[in-house]
Amino acid sequence: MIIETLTSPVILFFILGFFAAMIRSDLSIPEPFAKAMSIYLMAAIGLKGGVEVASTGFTSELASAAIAGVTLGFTIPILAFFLLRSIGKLGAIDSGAVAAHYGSVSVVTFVTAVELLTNQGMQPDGFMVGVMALMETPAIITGLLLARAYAKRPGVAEDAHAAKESGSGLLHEVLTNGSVILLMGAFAIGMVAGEAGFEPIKPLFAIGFNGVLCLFLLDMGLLAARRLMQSKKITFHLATLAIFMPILNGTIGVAVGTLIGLEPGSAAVLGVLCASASYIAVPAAMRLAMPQADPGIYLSMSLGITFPFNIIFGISLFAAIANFLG
Amino acid sequence: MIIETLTSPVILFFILGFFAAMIRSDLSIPEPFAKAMSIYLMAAIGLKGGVEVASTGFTSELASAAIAGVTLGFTIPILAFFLLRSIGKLGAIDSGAVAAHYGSVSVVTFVTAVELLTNQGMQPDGFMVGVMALMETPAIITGLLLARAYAKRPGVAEDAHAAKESGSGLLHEVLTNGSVILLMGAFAIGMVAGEAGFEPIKPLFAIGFNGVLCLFLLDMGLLAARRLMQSKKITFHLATLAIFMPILNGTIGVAVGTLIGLEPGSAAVLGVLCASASYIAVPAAMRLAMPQADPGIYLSMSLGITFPFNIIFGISLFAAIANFLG
Amino acid sequence: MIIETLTSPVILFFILGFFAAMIRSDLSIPEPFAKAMSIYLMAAIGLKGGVEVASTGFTSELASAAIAGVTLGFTIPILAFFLLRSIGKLGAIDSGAVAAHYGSVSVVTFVTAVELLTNQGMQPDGFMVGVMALMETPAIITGLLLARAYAKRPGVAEDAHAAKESGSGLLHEVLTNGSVILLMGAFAIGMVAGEAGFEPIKPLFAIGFNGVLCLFLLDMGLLAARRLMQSKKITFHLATLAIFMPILNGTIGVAVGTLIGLEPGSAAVLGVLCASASYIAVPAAMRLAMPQADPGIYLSMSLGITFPFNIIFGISLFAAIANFLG
Amino acid sequence: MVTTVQRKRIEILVDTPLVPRVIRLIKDVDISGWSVIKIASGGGRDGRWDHDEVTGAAAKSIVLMIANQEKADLLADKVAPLLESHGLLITIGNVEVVRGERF
Amino acid sequence: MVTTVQRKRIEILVDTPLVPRVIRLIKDVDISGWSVIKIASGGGRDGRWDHDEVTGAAAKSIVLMIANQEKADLLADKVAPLLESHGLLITIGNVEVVRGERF
Amino acid sequence: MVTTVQRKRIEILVDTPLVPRVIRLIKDVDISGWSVIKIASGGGRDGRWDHDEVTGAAAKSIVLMIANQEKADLLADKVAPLLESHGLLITIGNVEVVRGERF
Ligand SMILES: Nc1ncnc2c1ncn2[C@@H]1O[C@H](COP(=O)(O)O)[C@@H](O)[C@H]1O
Ligand SMILES: Nc1ncnc2c1ncn2[C@@H]1O[C@H](COP(=O)(O)O)[C@@H](O)[C@H]1O
Ligand SMILES: Nc1ncnc2c1ncn2[C@@H]1O[C@H](COP(=O)(O)O)[C@@H](O)[C@H]1O
Ligand code: NA
Ligand code: NA
Ligand code: NA
Repeated sequence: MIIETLTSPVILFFILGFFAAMIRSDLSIPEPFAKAMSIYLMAAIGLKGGVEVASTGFTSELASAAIAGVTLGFTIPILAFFLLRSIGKLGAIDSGAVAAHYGSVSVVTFVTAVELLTNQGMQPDGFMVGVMALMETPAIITGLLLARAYAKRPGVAEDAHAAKESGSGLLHEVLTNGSVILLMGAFAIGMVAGEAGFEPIKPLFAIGFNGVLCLFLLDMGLLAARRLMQSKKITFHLATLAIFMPILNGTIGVAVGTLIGLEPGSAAVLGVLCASASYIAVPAAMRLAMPQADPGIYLSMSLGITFPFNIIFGISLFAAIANFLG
Repeated sequence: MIIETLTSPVILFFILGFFAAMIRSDLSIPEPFAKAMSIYLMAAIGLKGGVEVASTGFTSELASAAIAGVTLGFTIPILAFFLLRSIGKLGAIDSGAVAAHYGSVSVVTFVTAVELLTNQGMQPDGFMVGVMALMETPAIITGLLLARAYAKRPGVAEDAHAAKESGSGLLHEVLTNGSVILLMGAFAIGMVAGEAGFEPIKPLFAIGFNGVLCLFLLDMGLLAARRLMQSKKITFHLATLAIFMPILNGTIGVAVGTLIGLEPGSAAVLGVLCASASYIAVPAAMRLAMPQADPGIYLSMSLGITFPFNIIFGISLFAAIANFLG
Repeated sequence: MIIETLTSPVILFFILGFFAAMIRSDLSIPEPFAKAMSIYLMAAIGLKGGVEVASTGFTSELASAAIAGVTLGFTIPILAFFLLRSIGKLGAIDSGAVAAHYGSVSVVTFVTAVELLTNQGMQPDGFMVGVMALMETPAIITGLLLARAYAKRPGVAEDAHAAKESGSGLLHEVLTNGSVILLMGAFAIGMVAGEAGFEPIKPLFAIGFNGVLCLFLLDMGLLAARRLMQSKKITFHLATLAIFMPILNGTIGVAVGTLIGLEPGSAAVLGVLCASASYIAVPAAMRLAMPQADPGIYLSMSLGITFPFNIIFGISLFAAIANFLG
Repeated sequence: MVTTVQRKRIEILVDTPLVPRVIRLIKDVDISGWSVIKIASGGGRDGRWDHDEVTGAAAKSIVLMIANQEKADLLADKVAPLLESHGLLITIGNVEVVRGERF
Repeated sequence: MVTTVQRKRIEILVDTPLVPRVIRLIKDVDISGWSVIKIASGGGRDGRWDHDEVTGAAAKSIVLMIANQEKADLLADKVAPLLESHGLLITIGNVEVVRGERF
Repeated sequence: MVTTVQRKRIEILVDTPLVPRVIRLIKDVDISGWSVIKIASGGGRDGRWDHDEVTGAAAKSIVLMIANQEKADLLADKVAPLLESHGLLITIGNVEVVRGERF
């Protein structure tokens, strides 16, 4: 599958963006257009997932996938936290922040995985969109709790104070996060509208999807490579972890997915969700809740290393593991 | 029809946006993307209207609808002005400004009405796009004249002076207003190109239309709710007027439309045009021509209350009245 | 063909934009949206060209067109430079800057030409996209060398110094220019993906193309007319040159294309490339390499005069010449 | 070392639709140029306001100018009557500029 | 000629996600209003940074306020403890304003 | 009360394509950081100019820096020769900053 992956236009546009940034081209996608594409992609996958669940109905698989996803979202950061402290030599604050990123998910990695898997005849279930939305935020809570529990320096006490002060603010942000609302909302609209109601809006949301994904991945390639080139603080240990953690988390995800009885396609996607690291919802939350944590570390790891790794290798790897286990 | 309305994705996205803003989610649509969508929507409806008129030719219905629309655009603000002064307890300046909004039209309300009516088998005539474009600006003139005639305070004299100074500027703005030019221009292009010329550009402008409308209404839901939550100056009387005026004006519009012999679909749309209040062309013109008028009042009423009312209830109501009368 | 051109929606939208700006309408397209459309258009034509070359293979025609294009890119500025100095009465710096614009190409003029020619049954070869990408930058080098060779004033020595200082910077910019990378990259992706790989992304890139071109030309019409109205420094001689140079260069291009054995469609497009003047890549490079050159001159000529001339008359003219010679 | 002279740095905060009117005043007092900066969001006595709207009516901008004392005073006089009715805000600060004869 | 009074022009450069926290401080010291300007790109000790990202986490803004001396001092005191941990930057300059009683 | 020190607030108005060149000068004089703000539109001796173009060649930006007197003078010297040919505009004002040792 890796070769088919590498000749798919979607992946090739990502590589083009990565390459352009590496040779320091001035190619860039206007930020509002990139945000517009991400809104479009989230609305589209939410709708498609909802329409599919409308026709299959709520199944026990759906329920177990949701529970598994949330549980993994809460627990993966614990594993990540201790790896980051011991092997990565990061302090408690930075470890907590990075761990939160790896426990959460990357929407674009998910979307790309669904596209590639569908092309390989391993179409994941529609409800996995809902699982993804559920997995966006639990890790933020675990990451914060770990950071507070282990951070002992005075600066951190102060931080803990500020964080508590804005505690309710954070909880609110976690629950009303724009991408969660949009994904869940579009999912619900898809369920209410069903196949028939989806028909008139299908042209935009279904037919244009792949092409928009190409242009969005072009931008993500540019951003990932630029982030990678700016990352002065990434040690060899951290770079290694940024590849090892997705492999580990992804394998756990596929295994759990297979155990709870998901089809290989859905199990692979659960693996991809576990392997992927957030670079939208979590960074913003971390900047607010733990301003001392260094964005140079968490963005470089999640966006600069883990994201390209998953797009180019990870998805194929978890598909292979899912096929092997399933 | 109200139930069909409430399960249409177009309306559901509006409700999603409204809901997201109400729970203070940070979901937002980048402004340039929203403007791009409104340009797309105006170009698309202009083109479609023009292509349709190209095939039906100029009819007497078209002429009477145009005359009725312009006349209503000039006169509705008079009615609104006295309601706002007497019941709404607003001063002359604010009454004139708000009245101008209610005499003008909301493009999105129009577009949504056309979509919903077409789905119900009540397709309006293509020339109604032209009528809408003609109705965008007359109310600005009536609103200004009323404000000047009734405002007696010194501050207003000064204003009248400034307004006269920029009088030609305003007239120019009214006639060259971007959305009027775009609507009329696209309408003319549709007429020149006809069915055959429209064919190569149809995929973008016809097929994608409904989906774009969904995303645009998502944004309008966010804006309407945020505006509503900020509106500290809206008294109970003003809020009531913001619902009563569209019902009154819309009913008048449907009645006039039926009287001049329009089909029920077109009569309903004429009602929607009368009921809807501008929140693009007129606010900008008012800020320029009557800077003393309070934007907090006119935007809250037109965008925060009347717009959601029309989208969710008004369109169905005027369709029902048109069917009853027609 | 000129009449068919003038009833094509693509051209009519350009005229609408031009007209709106002329009557000083406030109609405007948000800049990020315009940039997004240009990225889309470049990705789409790159892909389509690549897919076509993937099926036809590398031919000797392709090689000769590429060599001819690059050679014309290097030499046309020489001709232009001396015309600008003698007839246009411009100094060496400004002449070099303007010459660089006319030796380079306008992507939108190319795209519009391909559309119009295809509609007339004169479809150009897919590889012409590659030729266009190759022609974007050579003229920058010629223009700079000419300016340095002929400029004698002290101010220019200083400039030459600054330019040398940033010489490697400029070369880098020329080679990694965003639009060149995107065109070439999309071309390569199209070649790797082929017909089969292009299939899933075809809906966005092929079906929506014409419609997006309409909206983009609407914006270009606005920009061209606004630029024209601001151009206080354009003398009658310069304005004449801005029409004469494209006719001359375009005729040379068609003749060369016919001589090297291109089909009439491709020869016409080579003429259009020679006739068109850059208003994206070159202005930015000139601002950097020759800051003394006056943007008011080169933008007014290339964007304000030559661009509309080519869109409305030039394309038809070069098509006629190509048919006559071919 | 280059010589600098003191000039005034004037900022006028204004609703975006009114920017053309401010520019007319600027030209009246013969100030040589201006630059407009978009305000992304803000808040005042009316509470929090967010500029995130299709309707540009609530957008705000800063018009920035460099000018000499005399022209700055003239402009302040011209702008003063509009401050209340148009909701403007004008600030004048001191800056050193190179090539001050241009302003 | 209009009378002007001296007020403080305060700029706080801050990560965009932290703007709401700065605004809370502004309200605490009862400053009447603020305006937010987006930073397009920048660089500092960490090297060049470009704001061109979907993830808004690295975006920066300037919060601009006009206030009297007393409120400016209060705000500086409030902001000082956050400067290090939140990576803020605060500058206070003098400007003349018309209708100074509003600030 | 926190202690503040006086520093220079430097603004350079420049064509956006030339921003990288200005940043090179900033690094030459060892100023610790800079922020870039986009100009939305403007006008000068050449008349009204509107930044609303696909071609970024006519776009303008402000590069904003906080630095001490010495570095500000050095920068002004470096920038001066480019003012005419590159159409730059530089202003230097006084501001109070907290944690001034950083600049
Ligand atoms: N006095 C000024 N104050 C502020 N900005 C100015 C001033 N003069 C010129 N500018 C800016 O510099 C640009 C070029 O001006 P000029 O070089 O005079 O054509 C204008 O578009 C403005 O954005
Ligand atoms: N003291 C202030 N400093 C900076 N900006 C202000 C200030 N007061 C008001 N503003 C700006 O002016 C707008 C309107 O304020 P107001 O007239 O008080 O409702 C606000 O949204 C802010 O953008
Ligand atoms: N001296 C300065 N003047 C203006 N902006 C600065 C300065 N130093 C830092 N910045 C801004 O603050 C951001 C972070 O700087 P730093 O904390 O040094 O990494 C930079 O990207 C700039 O936008
Ligand atoms: Na994960
Ligand atoms: Na109305
Ligand atoms: Na050319």
